[in-house]
Amino acid sequence: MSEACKVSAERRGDVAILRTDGYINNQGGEEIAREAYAQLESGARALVLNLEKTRIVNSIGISILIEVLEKVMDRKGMLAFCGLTPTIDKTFRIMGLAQYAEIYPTQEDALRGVNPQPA
Amino acid sequence: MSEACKVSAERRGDVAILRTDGYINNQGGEEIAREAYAQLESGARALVLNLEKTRIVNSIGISILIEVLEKVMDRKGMLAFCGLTPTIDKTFRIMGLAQYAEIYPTQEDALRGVNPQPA
Amino acid sequence: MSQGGSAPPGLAGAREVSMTIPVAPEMEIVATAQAAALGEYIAMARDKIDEVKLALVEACINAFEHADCRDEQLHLTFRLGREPKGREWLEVEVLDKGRGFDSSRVEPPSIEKSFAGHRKRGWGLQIIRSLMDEVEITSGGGGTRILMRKYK
Amino acid sequence: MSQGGSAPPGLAGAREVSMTIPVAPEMEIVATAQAAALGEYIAMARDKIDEVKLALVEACINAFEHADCRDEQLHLTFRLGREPKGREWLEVEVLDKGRGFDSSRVEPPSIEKSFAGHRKRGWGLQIIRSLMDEVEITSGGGGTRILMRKYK
Ligand SMILES: Nc1ncnc2c1ncn2[C@@H]1O[C@H](COP(=O)(O)OP(=O)(O)O)[C@@H](O)[C@H]1O
Ligand SMILES: Nc1ncnc2c1ncn2[C@@H]1O[C@H](COP(=O)(O)OP(=O)(O)O)[C@@H](O)[C@H]1O
Repeated sequence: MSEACKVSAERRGDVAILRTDGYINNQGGEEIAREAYAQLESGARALVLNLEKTRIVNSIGISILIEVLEKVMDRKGMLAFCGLTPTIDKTFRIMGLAQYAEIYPTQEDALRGVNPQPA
Repeated sequence: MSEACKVSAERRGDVAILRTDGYINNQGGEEIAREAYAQLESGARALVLNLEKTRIVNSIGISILIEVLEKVMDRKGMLAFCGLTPTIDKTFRIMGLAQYAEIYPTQEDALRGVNPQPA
Repeated sequence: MSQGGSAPPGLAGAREVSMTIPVAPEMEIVATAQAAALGEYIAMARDKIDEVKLALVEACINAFEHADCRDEQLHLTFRLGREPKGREWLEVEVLDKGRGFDSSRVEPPSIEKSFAGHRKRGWGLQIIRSLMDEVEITSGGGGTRILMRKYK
Repeated sequence: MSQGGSAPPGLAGAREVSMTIPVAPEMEIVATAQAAALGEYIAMARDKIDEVKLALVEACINAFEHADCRDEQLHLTFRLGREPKGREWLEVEVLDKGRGFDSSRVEPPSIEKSFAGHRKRGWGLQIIRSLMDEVEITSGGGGTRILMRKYK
């Protein structure tokens, strides 16, 4: 199915950038969680979730993102989102995700946000 | 309605370039015909129809394009199409339009086609 | 709700599209194509269309997950209308012939409760109510009907 | 035609979406959104989806123009299936409860006839037959049913 979510990861020091492409439903959320946990296990301190290529999500998918957020907070790490459509942004705010994770317009902004000292 | 076809025209000497944007149904076809006839009246010898921004047509719209083609042929003029999607291209060939009007990939090709001598 | 009074003559009943989708994974995405097409038909802004699509996805997956539909189908109706001398709207009705539920007894979710408990879910109705301008839920033994409207 | 035998268990009847659209201008475009969504669902190539969309447009406008539908509606059914051990397909059925016609008596069009005569029309069925892989037309006093199939 064309909407199945693909997740790719890139590591820059202790920051992991996860890029999604497609529908974030339960499978999409689990795909993201799997990759996020692998990155945390291998020492990532901050996760940047770039949702630029995702135009639709559902609340099951987002609930899995809340689990990821919780795990990151348990480890005193950071989670930042970027590339949200206005509707996904609004939905994250409705759910209060924006109080615990930062939301940035672009990936560059997000990287600066999780990594304030010059790289 | 978002699909309503817009037609814009540009004149280069005795060649008129008509660009469509949207659905070529009866209204869209009539819009094109109106502009095409105005160009012929004011001395255009060749018409280039750039359909780059049209993703869907119907047979009523195309039947109006056949009328335009007929009028152009009556005046010993030329009609060239460019920017067709593979499906619109196929449909024009099914209808035999391709035997009487040239079909080019790009506008540049079409302009060269109707204007073989250096401009 | 009434049809917009401004439909041209000869278009009586012309502003309603109904469809039936199977209870199956990702069929909610297929349904959103219809919402988008009708939103575009009235030239609704893209972000508003996206909001309708997301609300529709939530209504569909609720029925898929919770309703246990006897007919294994979801019945959708899309209506276009206009307030008297007012704004145009797109209305989406999602009807399932499932077990029904009492929406007044659904506890509102919060992210803090999500963190504390193991249940991160429970956001669907909240999202629907926040993204749409008007929402009406009717539920009982015959099933559930969610009627939601977005103004252009 | 039978449902593809390869649908996962629990998806019985899961591969059919039906919809009703009003007889009204540009509703054929709204209908194509559904064909596209289902084509994408089985990852059909974009050009093939475009061909299904154009054939569907032609079937719809034929019914709008010629059928004089009693119920002022068009009934569409989209089916996904697979040949035994074979290719997947998308099938579109367009049903009108109109006056019907005898498709065997429709004269094939040609561009030369178009030039000669004043009638440039008459291309719809030809386009449908050329763009789809299989086409079946059943028509009578009860209306017209066009069943068309495209392989992935
Ligand atoms: N169509 C439906 N049929 C039956 N029960 C429903 C339906 N929609 C919602 N519910 C009930 O309302 C509850 C809250 O729904 P919702 O806010 O969407 O959250 P979630 O689906 O994540 O539980 C569900 O857990 C379910 O018990
Ligand atoms: N759904 C229909 N109901 C009644 N008559 C139809 C229908 N579809 C096609 N026809 C008849 O078949 C003829 C040929 O149709 P078509 O090839 O689409 O060309 P056109 O619509 O341009 O005439 C029509 O002119 C009409 O008489």
